[in-house]
Amino acid sequence: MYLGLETTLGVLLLASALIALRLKNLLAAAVTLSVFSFISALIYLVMGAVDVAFTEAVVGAGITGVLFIVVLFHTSRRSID
Amino acid sequence: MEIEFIAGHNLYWIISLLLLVGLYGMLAKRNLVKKLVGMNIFQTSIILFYIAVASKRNATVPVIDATLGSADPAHYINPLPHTLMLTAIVVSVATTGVGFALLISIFRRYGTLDEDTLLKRMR
Amino acid sequence: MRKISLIALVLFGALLLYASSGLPGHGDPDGPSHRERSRVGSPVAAAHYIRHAQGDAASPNIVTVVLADYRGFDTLGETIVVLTAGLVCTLILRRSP
Amino acid sequence: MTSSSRNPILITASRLLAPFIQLFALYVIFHGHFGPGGGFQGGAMLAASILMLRLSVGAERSELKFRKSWGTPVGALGALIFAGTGLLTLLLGGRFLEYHYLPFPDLSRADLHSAGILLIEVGVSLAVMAVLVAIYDDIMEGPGGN
Repeated sequence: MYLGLETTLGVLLLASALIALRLKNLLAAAVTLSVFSFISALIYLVMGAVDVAFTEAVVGAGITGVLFIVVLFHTSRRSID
Repeated sequence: MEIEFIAGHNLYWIISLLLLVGLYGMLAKRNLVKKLVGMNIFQTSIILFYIAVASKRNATVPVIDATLGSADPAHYINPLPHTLMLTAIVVSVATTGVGFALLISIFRRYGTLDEDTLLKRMR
Repeated sequence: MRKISLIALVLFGALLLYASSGLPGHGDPDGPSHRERSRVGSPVAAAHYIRHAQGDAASPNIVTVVLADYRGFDTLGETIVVLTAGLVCTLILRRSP
Repeated sequence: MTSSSRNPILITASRLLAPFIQLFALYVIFHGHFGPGGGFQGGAMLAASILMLRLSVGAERSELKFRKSWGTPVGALGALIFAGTGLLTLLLGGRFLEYHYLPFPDLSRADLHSAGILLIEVGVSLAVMAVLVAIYDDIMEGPGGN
Protein backbone atom coordinates (compact mmCIF):
# COMPACT_ATOMS: atom_id res chain seq x y z
CA MET A 1 0.00 0.00 0.00
CA TYR A 2 1.80 3.18 1.17
CA LEU A 3 5.13 1.58 1.97
CA GLY A 4 7.11 4.80 1.62
CA LEU A 5 4.80 6.66 4.00
CA GLU A 6 4.98 3.87 6.57
CA THR A 7 8.77 3.80 6.49
CA THR A 8 9.00 7.58 6.84
CA LEU A 9 6.67 7.58 9.83
CA GLY A 10 8.62 4.67 11.30
CA VAL A 11 11.87 6.64 11.16
CA LEU A 12 10.10 9.58 12.83
CA LEU A 13 8.85 7.18 15.51
CA LEU A 14 12.39 5.93 16.19
CA ALA A 15 13.66 9.51 16.39
CA SER A 16 10.97 10.59 18.86
CA ALA A 17 11.60 7.48 20.99
CA LEU A 18 15.32 8.26 21.17
CA ILE A 19 14.63 11.91 22.02
CA ALA A 20 12.20 10.89 24.78
CA LEU A 21 14.86 8.65 26.29
CA ARG A 22 17.66 11.18 26.04
CA LEU A 23 15.99 14.29 27.48
CA LYS A 24 17.04 15.18 31.01
CA ASN A 25 13.95 17.27 31.70
CA LEU A 26 11.32 14.66 32.51
CA LEU A 27 8.40 16.97 31.69
CA ALA A 28 9.76 17.39 28.16
CA ALA A 29 10.22 13.62 27.97
CA ALA A 30 6.54 13.09 28.87
CA VAL A 31 5.43 15.52 26.16
CA THR A 32 7.73 13.79 23.66
CA LEU A 33 6.11 10.51 24.63
CA SER A 34 2.75 12.05 23.67
CA VAL A 35 4.25 12.97 20.29
CA PHE A 36 5.44 9.37 20.01
CA SER A 37 1.90 8.13 20.67
CA PHE A 38 0.45 10.40 18.00
CA ILE A 39 2.98 9.23 15.40
CA SER A 40 2.24 5.59 16.24
CA ALA A 41 -1.50 6.34 15.87
CA LEU A 42 -0.73 7.74 12.41
CA ILE A 43 1.10 4.54 11.48
CA TYR A 44 -1.86 2.42 12.63
CA LEU A 45 -4.13 4.60 10.52
CA VAL A 46 -1.92 4.17 7.45
CA MET A 47 -1.95 0.41 7.95
CA GLY A 48 -5.76 0.41 8.02
CA ALA A 49 -6.40 -0.24 11.72
CA VAL A 50 -8.90 2.54 12.37
CA ASP A 51 -10.11 1.28 15.74
CA VAL A 52 -6.62 0.83 17.10
CA ALA A 53 -5.59 4.28 15.84
CA PHE A 54 -8.60 5.82 17.56
CA THR A 55 -7.82 4.11 20.85
CA GLU A 56 -4.16 5.04 20.70
CA ALA A 57 -4.96 8.69 19.97
CA VAL A 58 -7.38 8.93 22.90
CA VAL A 59 -5.55 6.80 25.45
CA GLY A 60 -1.88 7.18 24.58
CA ALA A 61 -1.85 10.88 23.86
CA GLY A 62 -4.56 12.00 26.26
CA ILE A 63 -4.65 9.95 29.41
CA THR A 64 -1.09 8.63 29.58
CA GLY A 65 0.28 12.14 29.09
CA VAL A 66 -1.95 13.55 31.85
CA LEU A 67 -0.95 10.74 34.23
CA PHE A 68 2.76 11.22 33.47
CA ILE A 69 2.60 14.96 34.13
CA VAL A 70 0.62 14.54 37.37
CA VAL A 71 3.14 11.97 38.60
CA LEU A 72 6.02 14.30 37.73
CA PHE A 73 4.45 17.09 39.76
CA HIS A 74 4.23 14.74 42.72
CA THR A 75 7.82 13.53 42.42
CA SER A 76 10.98 15.08 41.01
CA ARG A 77 11.14 16.67 37.59
CA ARG A 78 14.84 16.31 36.77
CA SER A 79 16.72 13.21 35.86
CA ILE A 80 20.48 12.84 35.96
CA ASP A 81 20.62 10.67 32.86
CA MET B 1 18.91 -8.99 -1.02
CA GLU B 2 16.69 -7.97 -3.86
CA ILE B 3 14.67 -4.80 -3.75
CA GLU B 4 11.40 -6.61 -3.12
CA PHE B 5 12.73 -8.22 0.02
CA ILE B 6 13.88 -4.85 1.38
CA ALA B 7 10.58 -3.18 0.52
CA GLY B 8 8.69 -5.97 2.26
CA HIS B 9 10.81 -6.18 5.38
CA ASN B 10 12.09 -2.68 6.22
CA LEU B 11 9.15 -2.06 8.55
CA TYR B 12 10.08 -5.17 10.54
CA TRP B 13 13.61 -3.84 10.93
CA ILE B 14 12.29 -0.53 12.21
CA ILE B 15 10.05 -2.34 14.68
CA SER B 16 12.99 -4.46 15.89
CA LEU B 17 15.07 -1.33 16.43
CA LEU B 18 12.18 0.27 18.32
CA LEU B 19 11.93 -2.77 20.59
CA LEU B 20 15.68 -2.54 21.22
CA VAL B 21 15.35 1.16 22.05
CA GLY B 22 12.64 0.37 24.59
CA LEU B 23 14.72 -2.43 26.11
CA TYR B 24 17.75 -0.12 26.27
CA GLY B 25 15.64 2.44 28.13
CA MET B 26 14.52 -0.15 30.63
CA LEU B 27 18.01 -1.56 31.17
CA ALA B 28 20.35 1.41 31.01
CA LYS B 29 18.46 4.42 32.36
CA ARG B 30 18.73 4.96 36.09
CA ASN B 31 15.63 7.09 36.64
CA LEU B 32 12.47 5.07 37.25
CA VAL B 33 10.29 7.42 35.18
CA LYS B 34 12.68 6.89 32.28
CA LYS B 35 12.25 3.15 32.77
CA LEU B 36 8.47 3.59 32.45
CA VAL B 37 8.99 5.62 29.25
CA GLY B 38 11.07 2.72 27.93
CA MET B 39 8.32 0.28 28.86
CA ASN B 40 5.78 2.34 26.91
CA ILE B 41 8.05 2.31 23.86
CA PHE B 42 8.45 -1.47 24.18
CA GLN B 43 4.67 -1.98 24.33
CA THR B 44 4.12 0.25 21.31
CA SER B 45 6.64 -1.71 19.28
CA ILE B 46 4.88 -4.98 20.03
CA ILE B 47 1.47 -3.53 19.12
CA LEU B 48 2.99 -2.12 15.94
CA PHE B 49 4.32 -5.56 15.02
CA TYR B 50 0.88 -7.14 15.33
CA ILE B 51 -0.73 -4.42 13.21
CA ALA B 52 2.03 -4.75 10.59
CA VAL B 53 1.41 -8.48 10.33
CA ALA B 54 -2.34 -7.85 9.92
CA SER B 55 -2.05 -5.44 7.00
CA LYS B 56 -2.85 -6.66 3.49
CA ARG B 57 -2.13 -5.09 0.14
CA ASN B 58 -5.08 -3.90 -2.00
CA ALA B 59 -7.49 -4.30 0.92
CA THR B 60 -9.60 -1.83 2.87
CA VAL B 61 -10.39 -1.24 6.54
CA PRO B 62 -12.37 -3.99 8.31
CA VAL B 63 -15.75 -2.28 8.10
CA ILE B 64 -18.06 -4.01 5.64
CA ASP B 65 -18.71 -1.85 2.59
CA ALA B 66 -22.06 -2.43 0.87
CA THR B 67 -20.55 -2.18 -2.60
CA LEU B 68 -17.83 -4.72 -1.85
CA GLY B 69 -19.91 -7.15 0.19
CA SER B 70 -18.46 -9.75 2.50
CA ALA B 71 -18.11 -12.54 -0.05
CA ASP B 72 -14.37 -12.24 -0.61
CA PRO B 73 -12.11 -11.96 2.44
CA ALA B 74 -9.29 -10.65 0.24
CA HIS B 75 -11.00 -7.24 0.21
CA TYR B 76 -10.63 -6.62 3.93
CA ILE B 77 -7.67 -6.37 6.28
CA ASN B 78 -7.36 -9.14 8.86
CA PRO B 79 -9.51 -7.96 11.83
CA LEU B 80 -8.26 -10.41 14.46
CA PRO B 81 -4.95 -8.70 15.48
CA HIS B 82 -6.79 -5.37 15.60
CA THR B 83 -9.18 -6.78 18.19
CA LEU B 84 -6.42 -8.21 20.32
CA MET B 85 -4.36 -5.00 20.23
CA LEU B 86 -7.38 -2.79 20.95
CA THR B 87 -7.76 -4.40 24.35
CA ALA B 88 -3.98 -4.51 24.83
CA ILE B 89 -3.70 -0.71 24.60
CA VAL B 90 -6.30 -0.10 27.30
CA VAL B 91 -4.80 -2.78 29.53
CA SER B 92 -1.36 -1.23 28.98
CA VAL B 93 -2.50 2.17 30.23
CA ALA B 94 -4.07 0.54 33.29
CA THR B 95 -0.86 -1.33 34.07
CA THR B 96 1.12 1.88 33.54
CA GLY B 97 -1.14 3.37 36.20
CA VAL B 98 -0.13 0.59 38.58
CA GLY B 99 3.50 1.44 37.79
CA PHE B 100 2.82 5.08 38.65
CA ALA B 101 1.26 4.06 41.95
CA LEU B 102 4.36 2.03 42.85
CA LEU B 103 6.55 4.96 41.78
CA ILE B 104 4.76 7.46 44.01
CA SER B 105 4.80 5.01 46.89
CA ILE B 106 8.58 4.56 46.46
CA PHE B 107 9.13 8.32 46.28
CA ARG B 108 7.16 8.96 49.47
CA ARG B 109 9.13 6.37 51.37
CA TYR B 110 12.66 6.95 50.10
CA GLY B 111 12.57 10.44 48.60
CA THR B 112 14.29 9.59 45.35
CA LEU B 113 13.68 7.95 42.01
CA ASP B 114 17.28 7.33 41.05
CA GLU B 115 18.05 3.65 41.01
CA ASP B 116 21.52 3.65 42.57
CA THR B 117 20.59 6.10 45.35
CA LEU B 118 17.47 4.04 45.96
CA LEU B 119 19.44 0.83 46.32
CA LYS B 120 21.80 2.57 48.76
CA ARG B 121 18.95 3.91 50.87
CA MET B 122 17.12 0.61 50.92
CA ARG B 123 20.11 -1.12 52.43
CA MET C 1 25.41 0.63 31.63
CA ARG C 2 27.12 -2.63 32.31
CA LYS C 3 28.92 -4.40 29.50
CA ILE C 4 27.02 -7.65 29.80
CA SER C 5 23.63 -6.03 29.27
CA LEU C 6 24.99 -4.24 26.19
CA ILE C 7 26.21 -7.56 24.80
CA ALA C 8 22.87 -9.17 25.52
CA LEU C 9 21.07 -6.27 23.82
CA VAL C 10 23.20 -6.56 20.66
CA LEU C 11 22.73 -10.34 20.52
CA PHE C 12 19.00 -9.97 20.99
CA GLY C 13 18.85 -7.40 18.20
CA ALA C 14 20.78 -9.68 15.85
CA LEU C 15 18.41 -12.53 16.69
CA LEU C 16 15.38 -10.32 15.99
CA LEU C 17 16.76 -9.14 12.65
CA TYR C 18 17.59 -12.72 11.65
CA ALA C 19 14.15 -13.99 12.66
CA SER C 20 12.27 -11.22 10.84
CA SER C 21 13.75 -12.34 7.52
CA GLY C 22 11.64 -15.49 7.75
CA LEU C 23 8.36 -13.60 7.99
CA PRO C 24 6.13 -13.06 4.96
CA GLY C 25 6.61 -9.64 3.39
CA HIS C 26 4.69 -6.71 4.79
CA GLY C 27 1.25 -6.53 3.18
CA ASP C 28 1.61 -9.86 1.40
CA PRO C 29 -1.93 -11.08 0.59
CA ASP C 30 -0.80 -14.72 0.65
CA GLY C 31 0.49 -14.63 4.23
CA PRO C 32 -0.43 -17.53 6.51
CA SER C 33 -2.94 -15.53 8.53
CA HIS C 34 -4.74 -14.20 5.44
CA ARG C 35 -5.46 -17.51 3.72
CA GLU C 36 -8.75 -19.36 3.65
CA ARG C 37 -7.21 -22.64 4.74
CA SER C 38 -4.07 -23.22 6.72
CA ARG C 39 -1.25 -25.45 5.53
CA VAL C 40 -2.78 -28.54 7.09
CA GLY C 41 -6.26 -27.80 5.74
CA SER C 42 -8.06 -26.39 8.79
CA PRO C 43 -10.07 -23.18 8.27
CA VAL C 44 -8.43 -19.88 9.29
CA ALA C 45 -10.36 -17.71 11.74
CA ALA C 46 -9.98 -14.32 10.00
CA ALA C 47 -11.61 -15.39 6.73
CA HIS C 48 -14.52 -16.91 8.66
CA TYR C 49 -14.97 -13.72 10.67
CA ILE C 50 -14.96 -11.51 7.55
CA ARG C 51 -17.47 -13.75 5.78
CA HIS C 52 -19.96 -14.19 8.60
CA ALA C 53 -19.71 -11.06 10.78
CA GLN C 54 -22.50 -9.05 9.18
CA GLY C 55 -24.86 -11.98 8.88
CA ASP C 56 -24.32 -13.09 12.46
CA ALA C 57 -24.58 -9.78 14.30
CA ALA C 58 -26.08 -7.24 11.86
CA SER C 59 -23.15 -4.86 12.31
CA PRO C 60 -20.71 -3.86 9.57
CA ASN C 61 -17.74 -3.22 11.87
CA ILE C 62 -15.98 -6.58 12.02
CA VAL C 63 -13.66 -5.53 14.85
CA THR C 64 -16.59 -4.81 17.18
CA VAL C 65 -18.25 -8.12 16.35
CA VAL C 66 -15.07 -10.09 16.99
CA LEU C 67 -14.40 -8.11 20.18
CA ALA C 68 -17.80 -8.50 21.78
CA ASP C 69 -19.38 -11.53 20.16
CA TYR C 70 -16.94 -14.15 18.88
CA ARG C 71 -14.38 -13.41 21.55
CA GLY C 72 -16.59 -11.93 24.25
CA PHE C 73 -15.13 -14.10 26.97
CA ASP C 74 -11.68 -12.73 26.17
CA THR C 75 -13.01 -9.18 26.52
CA LEU C 76 -14.55 -10.08 29.89
CA GLY C 77 -11.09 -11.12 31.04
CA GLU C 78 -9.58 -7.87 29.80
CA THR C 79 -12.25 -5.83 31.60
CA ILE C 80 -11.51 -7.66 34.82
CA VAL C 81 -7.78 -6.99 34.33
CA VAL C 82 -8.50 -3.26 33.98
CA LEU C 83 -10.73 -3.33 37.07
CA THR C 84 -8.04 -5.16 39.02
CA ALA C 85 -5.47 -2.54 38.01
CA GLY C 86 -7.74 0.20 39.38
CA LEU C 87 -8.24 -1.71 42.63
CA VAL C 88 -4.48 -2.23 42.99
CA CYS C 89 -3.90 1.51 42.56
CA THR C 90 -6.42 2.22 45.31
CA LEU C 91 -4.87 -0.38 47.58
CA ILE C 92 -1.33 0.92 47.10
CA LEU C 93 -1.97 4.65 47.36
CA ARG C 94 -4.87 4.99 49.79
CA ARG C 95 -3.47 2.63 52.39
CA SER C 96 -3.07 4.36 55.73
CA PRO C 97 0.67 4.80 56.34
CA MET D 1 0.62 21.44 42.27
CA THR D 2 -2.50 23.55 42.72
CA SER D 3 -5.54 21.50 41.99
CA SER D 4 -7.41 24.29 40.19
CA SER D 5 -6.29 27.03 37.89
CA ARG D 6 -7.27 30.65 38.29
CA ASN D 7 -7.33 31.36 34.59
CA PRO D 8 -10.90 32.30 33.53
CA ILE D 9 -10.26 31.45 29.88
CA LEU D 10 -9.26 27.89 30.77
CA ILE D 11 -12.20 27.43 33.14
CA THR D 12 -14.77 28.76 30.69
CA ALA D 13 -13.39 26.89 27.71
CA SER D 14 -13.16 23.56 29.49
CA ARG D 15 -16.62 23.90 31.02
CA LEU D 16 -17.99 24.75 27.60
CA LEU D 17 -16.16 21.91 25.83
CA ALA D 18 -16.80 19.09 28.29
CA PRO D 19 -20.47 18.38 27.40
CA PHE D 20 -19.62 18.20 23.72
CA ILE D 21 -16.78 15.78 24.36
CA GLN D 22 -19.12 13.62 26.43
CA LEU D 23 -21.77 13.76 23.71
CA PHE D 24 -19.24 12.66 21.12
CA ALA D 25 -18.09 9.88 23.46
CA LEU D 26 -21.68 8.62 23.73
CA TYR D 27 -21.93 8.76 19.93
CA VAL D 28 -18.72 6.73 19.68
CA ILE D 29 -20.05 4.12 22.11
CA PHE D 30 -23.46 3.70 20.49
CA HIS D 31 -22.25 4.01 16.91
CA GLY D 32 -19.53 1.42 17.35
CA HIS D 33 -21.44 -1.13 15.29
CA PHE D 34 -21.26 0.91 12.11
CA GLY D 35 -17.96 2.75 12.23
CA PRO D 36 -14.77 2.89 14.20
CA GLY D 37 -15.54 3.10 17.88
CA GLY D 38 -16.81 1.04 20.76
CA GLY D 39 -16.75 0.72 24.47
CA PHE D 40 -13.02 1.06 25.06
CA GLN D 41 -12.65 4.26 23.01
CA GLY D 42 -15.84 5.85 24.33
CA GLY D 43 -14.94 5.05 27.93
CA ALA D 44 -11.48 6.54 27.47
CA MET D 45 -13.01 9.69 25.97
CA LEU D 46 -15.43 10.05 28.88
CA ALA D 47 -12.51 9.66 31.27
CA ALA D 48 -10.52 12.25 29.32
CA SER D 49 -13.35 14.80 29.59
CA ILE D 50 -13.65 14.27 33.34
CA LEU D 51 -9.87 14.51 33.73
CA MET D 52 -9.97 17.80 31.81
CA LEU D 53 -12.53 19.15 34.26
CA ARG D 54 -10.52 17.88 37.22
CA LEU D 55 -7.43 19.69 35.93
CA SER D 56 -9.09 22.99 35.07
CA VAL D 57 -11.98 23.80 37.41
CA GLY D 58 -10.62 21.91 40.41
CA ALA D 59 -11.52 18.72 42.19
CA GLU D 60 -14.35 20.16 44.29
CA ARG D 61 -16.48 21.45 41.44
CA SER D 62 -15.77 18.61 39.07
CA GLU D 63 -17.01 16.22 41.72
CA LEU D 64 -20.49 17.32 40.70
CA LYS D 65 -19.98 15.27 37.55
CA PHE D 66 -18.16 12.27 38.96
CA ARG D 67 -17.49 11.82 42.66
CA LYS D 68 -14.15 10.56 43.88
CA SER D 69 -15.79 7.75 45.81
CA TRP D 70 -17.58 6.45 42.71
CA GLY D 71 -14.53 5.00 41.00
CA THR D 72 -14.54 1.47 42.32
CA PRO D 73 -18.36 1.03 42.49
CA VAL D 74 -18.95 2.23 38.91
CA GLY D 75 -16.10 0.10 37.61
CA ALA D 76 -17.51 -2.93 39.38
CA LEU D 77 -20.96 -2.06 38.00
CA GLY D 78 -19.56 -2.05 34.46
CA ALA D 79 -17.93 -5.45 34.88
CA LEU D 80 -21.16 -6.66 36.48
CA ILE D 81 -23.23 -5.52 33.46
CA PHE D 82 -20.85 -7.49 31.25
CA ALA D 83 -20.89 -10.64 33.34
CA GLY D 84 -24.62 -10.26 34.05
CA THR D 85 -25.42 -10.33 30.34
CA GLY D 86 -23.51 -13.57 30.07
CA LEU D 87 -25.19 -15.02 33.15
CA LEU D 88 -28.61 -13.97 31.83
CA THR D 89 -28.12 -15.93 28.63
CA LEU D 90 -26.82 -18.79 30.75
CA LEU D 91 -30.00 -18.77 32.86
CA LEU D 92 -32.26 -18.55 29.80
CA GLY D 93 -30.95 -21.78 28.37
CA GLY D 94 -28.02 -20.80 26.21
CA ARG D 95 -24.32 -20.81 26.80
CA PHE D 96 -22.28 -17.99 28.33
CA LEU D 97 -22.60 -14.82 26.19
CA GLU D 98 -24.81 -16.53 23.60
CA TYR D 99 -26.84 -13.47 22.80
CA HIS D 100 -29.74 -14.91 20.86
CA TYR D 101 -31.23 -16.18 24.12
CA LEU D 102 -31.69 -12.61 25.39
CA PRO D 103 -35.31 -11.87 26.41
CA PHE D 104 -36.11 -9.17 23.85
CA PRO D 105 -39.21 -10.13 21.85
CA ASP D 106 -39.74 -9.58 18.12
CA LEU D 107 -36.09 -9.41 17.20
CA SER D 108 -34.32 -11.63 14.75
CA ARG D 109 -31.27 -13.62 15.72
CA ALA D 110 -28.80 -11.15 14.21
CA ASP D 111 -30.55 -8.18 15.86
CA LEU D 112 -30.40 -9.94 19.22
CA HIS D 113 -26.67 -10.34 18.77
CA SER D 114 -26.45 -6.63 17.95
CA ALA D 115 -28.36 -5.75 21.14
CA GLY D 116 -26.12 -7.99 23.21
CA ILE D 117 -23.02 -6.31 21.78
CA LEU D 118 -24.51 -2.93 22.72
CA LEU D 119 -25.10 -4.04 26.34
CA ILE D 120 -21.54 -5.24 26.58
CA GLU D 121 -20.12 -2.02 25.13
CA VAL D 122 -21.99 -0.01 27.79
CA GLY D 123 -20.52 -2.19 30.53
CA VAL D 124 -17.00 -1.95 29.13
CA SER D 125 -17.20 1.83 28.76
CA LEU D 126 -18.40 2.27 32.34
CA ALA D 127 -15.58 0.10 33.66
CA VAL D 128 -12.86 1.80 31.62
CA MET D 129 -14.07 5.32 32.46
CA ALA D 130 -14.33 4.64 36.19
CA VAL D 131 -10.95 2.93 36.41
CA LEU D 132 -9.05 5.62 34.51
CA VAL D 133 -10.60 8.40 36.61
CA ALA D 134 -9.94 6.38 39.77
CA ILE D 135 -6.25 6.01 38.92
CA TYR D 136 -5.96 9.79 38.52
CA ASP D 137 -7.81 10.42 41.79
CA ASP D 138 -5.66 7.93 43.67
CA ILE D 139 -2.49 9.58 42.41
CA MET D 140 -3.76 13.02 43.42
CA GLU D 141 -5.30 12.11 46.75
CA GLY D 142 -3.15 9.51 48.42
CA PRO D 143 -2.05 9.79 52.06
CA GLY D 144 0.69 12.34 52.51
CA GLY D 145 -0.29 14.09 49.28
CA ASN D 146 -0.86 17.80 49.06
